[in-house]
Amino acid sequence: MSVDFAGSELSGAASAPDGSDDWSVAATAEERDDALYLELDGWEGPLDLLLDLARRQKVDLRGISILELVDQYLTYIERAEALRLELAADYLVMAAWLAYLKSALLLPKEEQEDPSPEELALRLQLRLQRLGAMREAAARLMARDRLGRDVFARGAPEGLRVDRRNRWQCDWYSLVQAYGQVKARTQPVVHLVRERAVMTLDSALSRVSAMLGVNLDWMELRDFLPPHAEPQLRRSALASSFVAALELARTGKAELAQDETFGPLRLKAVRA
Amino acid sequence: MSPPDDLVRAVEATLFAAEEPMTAEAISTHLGDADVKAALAELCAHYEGRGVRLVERGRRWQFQTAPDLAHLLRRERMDVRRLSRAATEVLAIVAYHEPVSRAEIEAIRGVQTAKGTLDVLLEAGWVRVAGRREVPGRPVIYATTPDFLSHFGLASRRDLPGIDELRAAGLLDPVDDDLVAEELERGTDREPATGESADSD
Amino acid sequence: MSPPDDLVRAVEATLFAAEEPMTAEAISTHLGDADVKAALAELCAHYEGRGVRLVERGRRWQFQTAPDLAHLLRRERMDVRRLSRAATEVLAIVAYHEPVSRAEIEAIRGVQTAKGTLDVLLEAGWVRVAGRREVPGRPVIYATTPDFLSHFGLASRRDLPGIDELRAAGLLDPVDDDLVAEELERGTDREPATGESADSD
Repeated sequence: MSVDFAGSELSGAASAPDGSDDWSVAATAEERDDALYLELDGWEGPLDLLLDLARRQKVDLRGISILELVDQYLTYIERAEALRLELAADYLVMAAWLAYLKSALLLPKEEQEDPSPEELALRLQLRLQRLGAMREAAARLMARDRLGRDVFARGAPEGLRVDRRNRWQCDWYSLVQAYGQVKARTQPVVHLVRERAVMTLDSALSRVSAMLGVNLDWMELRDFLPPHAEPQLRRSALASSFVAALELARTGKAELAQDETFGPLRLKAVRA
Repeated sequence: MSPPDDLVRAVEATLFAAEEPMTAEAISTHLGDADVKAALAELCAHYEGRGVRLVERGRRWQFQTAPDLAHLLRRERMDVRRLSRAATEVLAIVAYHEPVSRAEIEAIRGVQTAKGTLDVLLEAGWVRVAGRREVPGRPVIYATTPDFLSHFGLASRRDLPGIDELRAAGLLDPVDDDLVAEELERGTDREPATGESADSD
Repeated sequence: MSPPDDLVRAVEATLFAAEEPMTAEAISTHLGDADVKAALAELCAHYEGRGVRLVERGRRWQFQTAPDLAHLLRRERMDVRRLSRAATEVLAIVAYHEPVSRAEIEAIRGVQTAKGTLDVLLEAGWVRVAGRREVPGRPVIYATTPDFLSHFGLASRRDLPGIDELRAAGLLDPVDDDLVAEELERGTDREPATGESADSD
């Protein structure tokens, strides 16, 4: 738990609780024998114990003496330790803090650091008030007329049932259109492959060898292509003519030369 | 009206909270052997004409809703919903090809048909089970109903436009592929829940 | 007394038959969008002083037995679960501070809250998860439910015992030490000697 709070002596103005404080009066504070105070299971942590100790001062929580509270808590811890009772770490951390706070409260004011002991004390007091208020609120809540304990709903309600029914809608046009789309979708599909302008490898081979036969010098590959072909045919002719050139070189009918990478590819007939 | 006395109030609350009808004796025992007859009579008279009655059934007393308001306990709510694309197609196929089995519907549509799709058409009252086809597996076959004809304003199924008329109206033109793919997605069994309700309103 | 009109009777029958408390809107919807406000007011007045009451809890209406008859109706079998002290405290903190995170609950109680404690309240249907707080870590925050109001007989959270006084005293402010420091300053400014008025209202 956090230990960012502590207490200070604020009880100088021992408050006289006014009427509006009813809720914070310790309704559950029980008169208990001191001996019972060593029942460790009785408290849910040190704040709970502090609240109980504070209520034993029998004043409004706003008027409690923090110094007295600190002393009571420390006494409690000491007695528990003397009896070798197992103490949760929370309780010891709180004890250490309260001991520090007590010394701070007793020191001259000038030597105080920030936050001041008075502020720390106020925080502790506020926390106790908050917890006390919630404990009181819980008790009042539980004491209300509760459904199923003090007041009762109808034992055997008939129940309300709403049956949802659908009214479907569709019109003539949607119906006929849907059928048309089913028919259109499932019509046999005919794939047409359009004729494309290509130069086959065979025709490229005969064209390149024929042209090589009438030329003695090196010729660039592109000179073998049909001069006025449309781009698509020209690409096809280039590919076919290239393969034809490789074929002629492989069969020893032509020589191939290329001066640089991606440079023009040149062909020359091999004279036997 | 004078306010009810404590015994009347106690009997009223006891019967209200009771999980089962109670005999006068049981009420009396519950309330420390008080004589509850007069209280029951007074309550009966008080609730006469209200939305709730105190009634005696086989010597047991209970509150119940006034008989004329029984319809409030069970209400019907009509939701108007548009037929989904898939259901419209199936309905059209049944109308054009009836009687037709589910397998045949699927063959014509070219996609699987969710069970819910036919259920919707049965619920709408436009399609009925027309028996079984006498082939192996004896599949259920479906046909349209008189309600179908009247809803779509048809004198008979012959009023449905023929294939030639559909073609003339441009309804047989191939549709955009993406659109078809989308329609197919919606129509398949993979999404039976949304397939039916996706385009309902 | 004039006999109740049809709408009053219908609202009466509907609420008697309902298994759950109903909002005025739900009653209205059930009765074909009738305006039920006046009918509810008339029924409230009619059942005033009877063994059964019409009450509003968190904007939902329900009939229930009159609280002063509790001693006659209490059953051997307690429907109400006994809550541990920790659970009652947590419930009160949620109700008075909602929405509230677990860390905030723990800051008020000064002890860790066992997971089971909140679970008990969630299971009872009195507390619900009300989202997450948009701060680092996005902690889950808790709030009470309409069933909480029904169970504890509260028309709304404003009916929580002493909530106005607690708020005025600053005891429902967020747990924040900087705020405390501020309060202290304000307090000491006005009454520098005592600091007693830190809980100024």
